[in-house]
Amino acid sequence: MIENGFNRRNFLKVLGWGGATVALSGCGNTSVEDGREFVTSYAETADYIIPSIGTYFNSTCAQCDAGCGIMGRVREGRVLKLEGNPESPINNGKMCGLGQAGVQAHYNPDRIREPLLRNGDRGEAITWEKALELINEKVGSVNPENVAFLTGVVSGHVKALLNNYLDALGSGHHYVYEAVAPSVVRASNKKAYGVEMPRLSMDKAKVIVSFGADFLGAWVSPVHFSQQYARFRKPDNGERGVLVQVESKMTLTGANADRWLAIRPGTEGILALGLINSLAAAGLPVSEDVAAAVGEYTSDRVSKDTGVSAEHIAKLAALLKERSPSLVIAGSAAEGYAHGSQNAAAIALLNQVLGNVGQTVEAPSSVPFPQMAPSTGNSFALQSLSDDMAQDKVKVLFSYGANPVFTAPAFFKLKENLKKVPFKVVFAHYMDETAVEADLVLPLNSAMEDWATLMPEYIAEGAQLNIRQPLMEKMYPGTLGVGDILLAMLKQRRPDEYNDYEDFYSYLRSAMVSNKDALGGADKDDDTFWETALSHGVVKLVGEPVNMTGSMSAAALVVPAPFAEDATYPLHLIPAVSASMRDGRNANEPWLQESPDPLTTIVWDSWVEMHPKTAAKLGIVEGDIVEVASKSGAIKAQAYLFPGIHPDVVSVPLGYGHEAMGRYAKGVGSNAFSILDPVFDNETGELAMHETRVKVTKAGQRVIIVKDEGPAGGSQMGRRIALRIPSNKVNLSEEV
Amino acid sequence: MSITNLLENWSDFRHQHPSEDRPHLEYKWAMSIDLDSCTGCNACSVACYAENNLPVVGKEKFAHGHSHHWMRIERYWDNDGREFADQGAQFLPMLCQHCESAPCETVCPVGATNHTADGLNSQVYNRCVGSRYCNANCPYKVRYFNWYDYPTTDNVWPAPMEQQLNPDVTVRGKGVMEKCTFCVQRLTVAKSDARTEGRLVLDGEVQTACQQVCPTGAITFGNLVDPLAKVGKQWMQQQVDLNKDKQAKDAAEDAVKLRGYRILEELRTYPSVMYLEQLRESAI
Amino acid sequence: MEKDIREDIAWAQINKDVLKSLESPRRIYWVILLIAIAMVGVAVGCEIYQYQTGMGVANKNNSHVWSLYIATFIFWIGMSHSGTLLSAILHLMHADWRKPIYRFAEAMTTFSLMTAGLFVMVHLGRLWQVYYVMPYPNERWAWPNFQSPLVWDMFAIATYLSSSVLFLYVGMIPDLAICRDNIHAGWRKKLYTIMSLGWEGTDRQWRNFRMTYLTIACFLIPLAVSVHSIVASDFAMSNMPGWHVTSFPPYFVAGALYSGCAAIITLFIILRYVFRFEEYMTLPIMRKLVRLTFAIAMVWTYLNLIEFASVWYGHDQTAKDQLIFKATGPYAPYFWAMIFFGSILPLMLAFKRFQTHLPILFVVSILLNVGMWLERWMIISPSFAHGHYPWAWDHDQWPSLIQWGMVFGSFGWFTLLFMVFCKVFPSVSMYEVKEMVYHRSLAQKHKPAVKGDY
Amino acid sequence: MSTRHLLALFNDFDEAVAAIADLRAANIKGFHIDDLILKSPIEHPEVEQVLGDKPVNVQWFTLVGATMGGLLAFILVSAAQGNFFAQLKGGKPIIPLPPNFILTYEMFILGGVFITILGFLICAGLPAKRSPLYSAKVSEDQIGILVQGDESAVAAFKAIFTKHKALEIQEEAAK
Repeated sequence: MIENGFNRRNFLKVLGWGGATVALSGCGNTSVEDGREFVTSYAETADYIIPSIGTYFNSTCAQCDAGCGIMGRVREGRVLKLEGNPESPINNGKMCGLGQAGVQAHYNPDRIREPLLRNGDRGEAITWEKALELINEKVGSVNPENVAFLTGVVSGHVKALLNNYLDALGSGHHYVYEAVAPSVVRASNKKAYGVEMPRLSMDKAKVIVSFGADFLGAWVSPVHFSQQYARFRKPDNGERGVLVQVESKMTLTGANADRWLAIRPGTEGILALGLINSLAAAGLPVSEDVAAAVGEYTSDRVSKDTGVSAEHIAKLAALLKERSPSLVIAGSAAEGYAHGSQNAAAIALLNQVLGNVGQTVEAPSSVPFPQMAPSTGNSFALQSLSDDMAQDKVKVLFSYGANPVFTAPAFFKLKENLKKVPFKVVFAHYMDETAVEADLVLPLNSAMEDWATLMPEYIAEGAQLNIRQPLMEKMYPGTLGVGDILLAMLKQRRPDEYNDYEDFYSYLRSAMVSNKDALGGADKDDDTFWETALSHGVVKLVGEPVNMTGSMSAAALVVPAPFAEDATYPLHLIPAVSASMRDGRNANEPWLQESPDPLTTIVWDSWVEMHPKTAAKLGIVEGDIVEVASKSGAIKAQAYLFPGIHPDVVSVPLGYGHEAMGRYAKGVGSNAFSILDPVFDNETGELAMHETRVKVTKAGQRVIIVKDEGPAGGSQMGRRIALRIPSNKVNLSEEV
Repeated sequence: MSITNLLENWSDFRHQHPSEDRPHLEYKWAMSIDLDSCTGCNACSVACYAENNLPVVGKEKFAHGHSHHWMRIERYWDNDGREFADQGAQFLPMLCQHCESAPCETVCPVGATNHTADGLNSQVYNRCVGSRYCNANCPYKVRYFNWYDYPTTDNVWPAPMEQQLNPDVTVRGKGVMEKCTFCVQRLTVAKSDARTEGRLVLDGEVQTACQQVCPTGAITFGNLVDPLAKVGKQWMQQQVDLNKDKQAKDAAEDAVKLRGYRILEELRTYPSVMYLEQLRESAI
Repeated sequence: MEKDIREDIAWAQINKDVLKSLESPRRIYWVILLIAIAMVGVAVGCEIYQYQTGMGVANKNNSHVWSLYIATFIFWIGMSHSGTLLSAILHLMHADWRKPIYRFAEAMTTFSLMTAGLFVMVHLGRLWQVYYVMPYPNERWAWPNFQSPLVWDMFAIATYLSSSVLFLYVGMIPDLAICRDNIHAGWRKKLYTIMSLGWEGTDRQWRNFRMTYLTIACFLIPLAVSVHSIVASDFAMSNMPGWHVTSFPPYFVAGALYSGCAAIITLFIILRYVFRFEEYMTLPIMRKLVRLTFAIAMVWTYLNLIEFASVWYGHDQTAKDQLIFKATGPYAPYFWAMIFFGSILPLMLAFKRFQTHLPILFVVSILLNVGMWLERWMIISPSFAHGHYPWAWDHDQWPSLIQWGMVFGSFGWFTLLFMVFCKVFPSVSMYEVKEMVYHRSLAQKHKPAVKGDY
Repeated sequence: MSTRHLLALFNDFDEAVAAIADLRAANIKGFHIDDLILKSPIEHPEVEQVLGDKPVNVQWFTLVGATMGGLLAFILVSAAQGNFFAQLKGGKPIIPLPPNFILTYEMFILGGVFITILGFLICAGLPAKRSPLYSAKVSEDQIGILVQGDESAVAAFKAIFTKHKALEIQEEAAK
């Protein structure tokens, strides 16, 4: 499938000279007939380009930060479809819908095609030379202390270049921002196990209890976890794993659970401690400090606090005790409160008590090149940046891989703070909300046109360096890769060091080749090493297993009592992270907009999920436009009645409500980020995403919700369509 | 010539399908979908959009029911009056069932939809006049009509989005019925490659787009005639017989059940897609 | 008792009265014609828009693949059946009261078939490929699918239309000869001369004419029954709940005769007024017609109930759900309106005082047809809204104005054709009225006074 | 010796019948009763009593037409299916009998109707040029009797016609 011994440069040259017209003209395009383009004979192309035969090139997906390997089908110089790269241990040839839509990011009609300089309210096209000169001038004219970089997750050689640039400046700040990230869990894991992201071996677990971790949908590395999940559900011995999901709003993972437990928001830690209590009572050996810490969490009290029935607590405890090893995961629902760290710690304690650490919670491998290890982000970073900007500490701001104007809650006042920054450079694919605010917009290559190396945060086995390579010739000559831009900027600062590199590609190749011994290419010559790496799309590294601790103390563990009722804002708002919309960065890809939300089947809009009981109390029926108001703001959306949500909770999906970005994203739904309250995690200072309290009122209008589900709702009306059977009635081990 | 043909081959012309005595010879493409593995993530549906040039119709047309998801994920609740759907949802990937005795085929006035020798339910776009009788008669409602001329509709494939279109698959104009083809363009290539080498397509050699992408591997696709094919083994193990409208195992009162079934089998459509029932643990 | 027609009416007078209709109708004729043309204009506009944009503008969708076009198609096919009833069945039964009114009923048959045919085309997603449905020899040996009820429809309708046109024409030849003999100038003279084929009323012509007419009449009866049962097969042959009903063919035939009779009442009243046919389209004939309509209404009611009962009594839960949905869901108002207009309202026709009250009959006959139109819609849309597969249910999709415009325009199209026909050809059969008068006067001469109506 | 044609118009059908009976009885040179043509505004089947039983053959056309129509339809449809539809549809046989019977039935009728009309045209001698001896009165309310006989018989014809109150007698030489 993958051609091994060809010369990558030639391929691009072919595309550049002969193939460019092919690449741009496409199939069935009449522009040739119009005389706008030339007909090119295929007779002279390279031997691996056979008309009508697709060739596959490996690369790395850029739709989220999980770092799945992809394999692009290239035909007649155009990338047509992405498949999973079977050689990547993360996704083993599989993909998600979000990843599939990567081609739409590439061919998106709303991409920016040349550098734009602000001129009043308009962007004026300028040349790259001018843009880079401007950057040089602006950066040179301010104190390096006042230069800041805001990025999303960065890793690999781009990160190395970025760090080198910051070094070269002598100062500069790097804020790594992720709007939706398991930051609290990372911190809590660090405390409990000594690593931020331990390896979760779901396939070894017999029971998984997930406290709101949507690992099948949008949590950390969903494609990888989905495969693990499949093996967990159907292992070779036929002992089907049991998934219990504890959360206040059903996620995709919750929808696949054997038992979905609706928990009062914020009481996840109480339930975890209650489970330890029940387990101890059932005879599971626990240390004294733990026993002391959980002593007061009797089943009755826990049931009262959490709303989970004592029966289910008992059953769950029995199940955990009986079937070992198990795996307990703390997800965004547990961490999204002011006491999120405590919740996560209680859950980690449960794992420890169950003896899962070392069994299903395993040590990841160390990374041989720490300078390329991923910098994971959090919302605290944005908050710091925002504060810095408010205090006029930022004179030149670079933004890459983030759209903070969209994802920052209104109380951040980010837009106003940004106005205080005299020169804002945004690296962007689209004119998104942040790019609109920029002084200089630098158009980026799409992930199908770009060179990069990436190191994902969650790696399935060992360590690995993913390679991203162009799958086709650039669509627009006016775009550049982020590596190229950084390299050009470095050339301004450290010309001696970097002037040898013509472009990022040559830098990357030379950096890789010069380290080939460490990259597993000791026995190969340079070209062979490089081409092998490219054709595999992933370089496996040898890393040492990190030491993990599994002995956290329960002494300091205090989980607060459940929330008190709030008469003005009686409901909790859960901003839901859906598998396709995430934080909204892919909202301009129409496949994702048209792909129904798995649980509500709604398309092309946001909605307010609420329990039918809650709706009845408020006199709301499906399709009512409701106003969801918090202390920090209000949004309007259509109401959707949903049997998978706690009656005290309403949920609005994130990622909708763009005011810019492109034709498919703009004006679709409303932005739930904007109304989040300024509540932060006690320990990490992270924004507590689930802490916002809201009131819901009817806005008077009613619409027919645009969704795939028909008037029968989720009912099969007694017809045998989707069937379900108790697992003890089936012998899985006999199945093929 | 034709009369002689009629007389000579009369018994051939009178043979019904599906029948035990006239099995498929080389290929019978079939699928099985494990609902216990399916997580409802929609990857298959998006992959189908990418592979088969399905138009994105936009909110307004979606609201009118003009969507084109050949592979659609249905989500059912089974809370029977309980406060919560506390056993989760039932996700069902619904695609053309490629019925052996397809109700859509008989009613097409122009013969645009046929049963191929490989057991596919094929749709000839060129021939279709758009009477939509096939969809009227499809119990699964998995046929999708081109209500508009999507290639020329705004924002369906705005330049350069049309460059993503798969050249192996036709872009359908208005007034044509379309549906899941089991990625026939991939099957054709695989078959032709195999024929060049003088053999049949091997199991795993060809995958449908939905199967290839599925993160949990819930979808198995293959040649039911091939004794080595996983799909055939699954059908066999689950005792689902392609040629029956009522499976013998359903009448048996065994303690251990087999979970293979076909949807609306009682309508005698003989679907080529077997579903495996979703499982739920009773201990919790 | 009141007579169907005056026996002493002079034959020359008959000629004169009828021929007058070809030349000087009341002014309202032109008003009707203009309105009809305007209505056709609406439909043409809708079709052009739909043709260019795609079927989506009709507000159908993947659940509701069929809608008003097919409902109206069946409606018009149904309308056509009463022409056959009056001319063929009553001809075989020697019910001579049919004679003054069968000609326009036959014309109605022809024109409603022509209207129905349009709906098949308008319904197609690719109208420009409509010829694929016809069996024509071609180098690819590509034939239509003869298994499809739509192809049976095509055959049946083509047969029915051509047979009806021939029947209408053959039956008109003696009258065309009269026109030829009495109109002496212009294109009409040429037209009638050519069309009357040189008819002279010789005994040989009459002899063969009678046999031909009888034979075709015999053919037309089973043909008419087969046409509507084949249309019923479009539904009964499919597996949609609510369609897959054994009693559909007779039910459709009864419905067809019913709506046709109601339409004849309407047109009777219009023609009687517009062309001053009071002497021929008399109230006693109307009374017979109304009684016939009433009887058929009751047959239809029975079959309707039988259909519901068999669904209700059967084991097919899906069909049962569908029936309940029809009666209680969003289509309930239309469903009950159909029951009211189709089964309750015709009870009025049983009362003698209404049987000849033309204004009331005019309104009632139109309402009966509204009921029958609703029946067709109630067969189609609720089944699509609530079929086998709950996920694909769609209770919200309503036909767009484009569809309504086309339905509206079809009435204009029909009226236009019909009115033009009545102006160009004698809409009352002169020679048969003469026969009627002749035989009645013979009977008068040779028998004691006949009691009661015929 | 030339043949002459005469057309007599009668107001009353009974008189016309009586005239025919007289003609039949009288032995007029060159006149044969089979050549007599009765023209009437409506059909008078009763004339058979005086004109003799004249066979009608349209129904044989019908029989042939209907049989041919049905047979051809079945063969056409089956041959088309057998030669084109190598692929099954809905699991039904390639040549499914019930649908073919329906089409056979329709074409049986269509063939019957078409050939009947053809038969009618042939048997009734239509289309034809109107004979010169024709009166528009015949299409209104009068009965015409067209006879043909020897020149010498004209007087005899006229006598009989006048006797039966013929309203008008037209006379013209045949060519």
